[in-house]
Amino acid sequence: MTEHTVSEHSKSPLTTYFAVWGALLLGTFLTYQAAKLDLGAFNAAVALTIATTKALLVALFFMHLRHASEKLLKLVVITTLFFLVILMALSMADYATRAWS
Amino acid sequence: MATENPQPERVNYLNKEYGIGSWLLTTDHKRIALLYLISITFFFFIGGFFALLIRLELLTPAGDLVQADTYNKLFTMHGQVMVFFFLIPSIPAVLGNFLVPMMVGAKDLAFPRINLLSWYIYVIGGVLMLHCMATGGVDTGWTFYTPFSTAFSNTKVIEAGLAIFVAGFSSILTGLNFVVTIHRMRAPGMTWTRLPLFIWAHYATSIIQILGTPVIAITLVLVVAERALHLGIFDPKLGGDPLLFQHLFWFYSHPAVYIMILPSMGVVTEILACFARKRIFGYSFVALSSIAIAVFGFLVWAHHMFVAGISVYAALVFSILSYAVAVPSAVKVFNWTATLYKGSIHYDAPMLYAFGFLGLFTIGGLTGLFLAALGVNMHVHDTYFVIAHFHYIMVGGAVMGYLGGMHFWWPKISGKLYPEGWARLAALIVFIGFNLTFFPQFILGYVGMPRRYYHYPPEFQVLNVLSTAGATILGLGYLLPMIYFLWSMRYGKPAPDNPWNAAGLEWKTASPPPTFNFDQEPVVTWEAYNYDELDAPHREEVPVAG
Amino acid sequence: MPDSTAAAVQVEAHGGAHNPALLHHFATEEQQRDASNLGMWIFLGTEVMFFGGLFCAYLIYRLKYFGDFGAASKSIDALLGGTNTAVLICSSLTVVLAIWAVQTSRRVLMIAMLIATMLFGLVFLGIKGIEYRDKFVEHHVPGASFSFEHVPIPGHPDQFANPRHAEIFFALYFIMTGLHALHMVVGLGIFTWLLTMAWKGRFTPEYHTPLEIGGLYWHFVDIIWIYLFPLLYLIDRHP
Amino acid sequence: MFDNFPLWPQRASTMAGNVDALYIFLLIVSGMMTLLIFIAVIYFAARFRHRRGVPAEQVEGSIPLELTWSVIPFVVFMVIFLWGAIVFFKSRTPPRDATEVYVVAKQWMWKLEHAEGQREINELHVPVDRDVKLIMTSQDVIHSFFVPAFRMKQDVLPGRYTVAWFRATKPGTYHLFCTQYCGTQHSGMIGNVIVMEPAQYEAWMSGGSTGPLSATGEKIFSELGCVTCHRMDGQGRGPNLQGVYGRPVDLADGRTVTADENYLRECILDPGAKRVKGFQPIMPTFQGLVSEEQVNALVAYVKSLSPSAKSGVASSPAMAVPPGAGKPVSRAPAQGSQVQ
Repeated sequence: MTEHTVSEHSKSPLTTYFAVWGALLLGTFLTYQAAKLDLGAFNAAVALTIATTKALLVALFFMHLRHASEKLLKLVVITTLFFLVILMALSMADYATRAWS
Repeated sequence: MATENPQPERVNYLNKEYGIGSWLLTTDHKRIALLYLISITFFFFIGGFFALLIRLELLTPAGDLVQADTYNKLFTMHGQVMVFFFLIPSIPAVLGNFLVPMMVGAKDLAFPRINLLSWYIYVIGGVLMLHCMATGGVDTGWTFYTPFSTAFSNTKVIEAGLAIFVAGFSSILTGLNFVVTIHRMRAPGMTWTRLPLFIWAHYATSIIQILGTPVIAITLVLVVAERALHLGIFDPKLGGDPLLFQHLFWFYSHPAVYIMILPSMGVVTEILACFARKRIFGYSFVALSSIAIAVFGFLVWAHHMFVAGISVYAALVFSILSYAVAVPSAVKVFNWTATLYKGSIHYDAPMLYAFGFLGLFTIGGLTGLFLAALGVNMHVHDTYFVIAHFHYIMVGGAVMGYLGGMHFWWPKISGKLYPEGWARLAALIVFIGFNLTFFPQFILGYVGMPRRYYHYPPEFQVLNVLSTAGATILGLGYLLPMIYFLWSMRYGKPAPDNPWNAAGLEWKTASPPPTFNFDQEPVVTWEAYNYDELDAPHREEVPVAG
Repeated sequence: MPDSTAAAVQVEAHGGAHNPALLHHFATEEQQRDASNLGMWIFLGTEVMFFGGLFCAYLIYRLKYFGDFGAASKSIDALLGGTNTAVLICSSLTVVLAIWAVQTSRRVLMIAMLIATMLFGLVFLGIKGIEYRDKFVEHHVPGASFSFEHVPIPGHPDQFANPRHAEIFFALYFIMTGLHALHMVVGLGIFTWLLTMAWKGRFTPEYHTPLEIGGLYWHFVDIIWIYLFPLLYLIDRHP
Repeated sequence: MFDNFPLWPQRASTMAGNVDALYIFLLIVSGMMTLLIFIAVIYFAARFRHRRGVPAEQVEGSIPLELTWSVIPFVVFMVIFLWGAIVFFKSRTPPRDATEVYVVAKQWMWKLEHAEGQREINELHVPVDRDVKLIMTSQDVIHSFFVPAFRMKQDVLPGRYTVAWFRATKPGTYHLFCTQYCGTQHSGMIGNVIVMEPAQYEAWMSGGSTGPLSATGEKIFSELGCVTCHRMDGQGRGPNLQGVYGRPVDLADGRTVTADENYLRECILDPGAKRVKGFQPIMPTFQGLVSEEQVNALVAYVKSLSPSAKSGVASSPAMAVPPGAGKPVSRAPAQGSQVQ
């Protein structure tokens, strides 16, 4: 029902681990380089996209969220992120429409 | 009543071990519940004492009983103590702690040691709060509004902030324990749709505790850091925005109201079903409305800020969302009322409290409509109308539910019966005292008396006198249960296992329960609130009569 | 609701050998493991919201004082921050390797990986310390001695950043990275405990829940940093 | 009802009727809902009280009923929301040609300055039947300007302006309360709003002024040397301020903002934040160099340079204000009862 060991799901988790590790390092390098380019408003978008990709890699593979056959853990993550987005979005609903000094 | 107590001297959680150590190092959720009961009762009476002083000061228009600064500290610490050290832990940490494992058929909460830890964290927070009071107190209002709290108040803001910061983690851990217990520890056959609605209410409460409390924690960290290190995050003089504090503060503190009221709704649901001998009308709607309240409760916080200087558009958004959260509350009230229909209604003390809850929560909820209406809000905001409204919810609602639950489960908790006559009298006194205290405040508010006023124009006096008179009665009403509960521990009649012939796993074990709750692991084969089956033996008598 | 399985677990109760680590109130090891796992994930949810308040404050001020934040951000050494990111990523790898090692009964490798994780953690804190010292020397620590005069705003060489707004950036910088560092210290404490447990041979391929739970925490702290790095160090770096 | 037992606040502004109407509607709606529930509960409790041998009849839920009592309240709630929103919107949209009063709150007093130059403390004299716009800021903590008889409340924040307006309908003396807790003497931060007949008001206005606020602002403007850069001929190193108020301004960072009071204020105190396109960032900040009152005067002056967008002085009926007369007679706070 739940994951016993990762090896049940993939024959050689080490390959996955090192691949993810490499991808994370690459992402770090990319985000560092991308910041040096002038992309206007897209600088933040690129940085956040890379960061989110990295965070997803860590969560899915290192924290085994991908193999958690139970949907409950995913639900916990999604619920949390939902309320985090609510906090920011509804605060911004005020700030973005307010002419404030 | 159905079950006789076969062996009065059975080993139970109370008499299994003796000595201070067996209590302070216990991991038994029932003992921890009692530890919480003692500590929150202590803080309830501290907070109540402050309230009484506030009401006495407001007896006359002039400021004559205490100094202005003292008065400001009184209402601040009344709020902080009552909100963070009484109301938020009240039902979850006492009744929830005691009942959640039993109701789902578990031996204990999922993390018993974390449960004990949460009580110690609460105590540390409480001691910090007491230390703050003893060394001068704090005068910011329980809301800590910046920049007053960070740059102007010269009282113990940091101490109070830390106390509440610490106490918050006890609340988080309780909620975490509940969610894991409800997911992982249910007895065989205890499906989600067989759970008592008390459990659903606590599940919803836990979501708020887990996801809301950390935000107030970090906000208090910012306030403390800003005050100690003169940062400028909330200080307009240094480029910050004081409204950001209000956003972050109310992001927790509005849902916190639901931490107080949702468990109380759960209690009342249990009581109504038991004393009407009925299944709850619309079980799934009542269950889902709890979750809906928890979720929508997070979307409405800025209705505390309509006149604070937020944008008009944001005010519109938050106003409409506030009405969204009113719908599930209304659904609950209608379902409770419908549950009474064709019931077989008993008038025992817990039921009287439940009736009281129903009436007071209805008024409290409906006056919430006034406050969510932008046009009226700009008149009644920060007046006594608000005070009356949230006391109807938090005292009329939450405390009525808490007292009802204490009476309902007292035989299970203590193994003794409380004196029914006194209990009914107390319920009546509390109900009358409460209304006399807070109803005049609605009028006061609409007439225009602002909150947190130490002296006031003389035309407000008559209403204030009424309110103070009510508070005296209310105080008496709260003292009574404490006296007869204590009395019953020694002199009360031994309680049978199921004195109310109630449904629910907690009544299927001994009173008081053994340490691991059940002598045999329960297997659930029935639906929740199967009162028709419980009352079936009585039905067999009917053919004789007719 | 997603799990209707927990109840079923108890039916098959008390099967198999009793693990001494199985607590009395759980029916099976699996139930205990699932409970701990869920508990940790929920706790991480709490942590997300804890940092979330800061991210919210950051978002609002960054939009409001974009130029000033860019100038302030540029004064931090992004190379140190980038190195630290890499260090944490490596430590996350060693954590999963440690868990893999215990699952495949490689005790020595597990202990080595745990030690490596802690070493990476210490390196991270060391680099963080260097960064803090630099900020202190440059008077960029908010407070009485704070100074951020005549620093041009990136892209607007003719305009200086407003020191008070830069101070808000540094206040957020120190609180966010400081809280993150505090979590690292707590993580090091947890790993010291895990290491002693591992040393005593308490972890087996069947039972190593504490290691998994501790690992989850460590990875979470890594994720927070993955966001802190671009948000604090890389606001406006282009020449 | 009775002097010392009021059940309803006085009604002395155009807004009061709107708010009261909604309030009464809410009272009726919630009163009906309360009655419905109370009667149902009491009737059920009595009708279905326990009788020996009469068991409860199990009634399962009913989806049509659940939908009914979800949808009907929701519709009612939406009506309340819309009504409330309309009332709110009106009260948040000051009329264009309102008389302006600058309010500076501080622990624990209200300082009010009319556009015509009269200064008052804890008292505000206004004419009946004329729109009055309050431009408010605080010197220290958050306060809130509340006149129950006008059903008007707005928090007063440090570091920015908040705006409120009213149109008094009945002469009299009305309470002014601070409703945002602000420290020791919070409950002492009260005053009176005195609504006067136009003639009386003219008479009152004829005393106690040091000249219109915009004139004070003009003086400060030249004293601080603002004129050297902000020249009227458009040749200065700073933007020409003529006609700028109420217009959109292109900023150096590409954004466009409307030059409202808050923008003018920010430009004085933090000139770098929203610099006008095409100008160098050379203006120094005046944070800490000018008081809130001086900022108000400067803002009033800049506004007076935009006759089209209207500022208080420019288009209000010319009120010759002889200089030199003393401060208007300050009256002891009345007991909250109406004057007439």
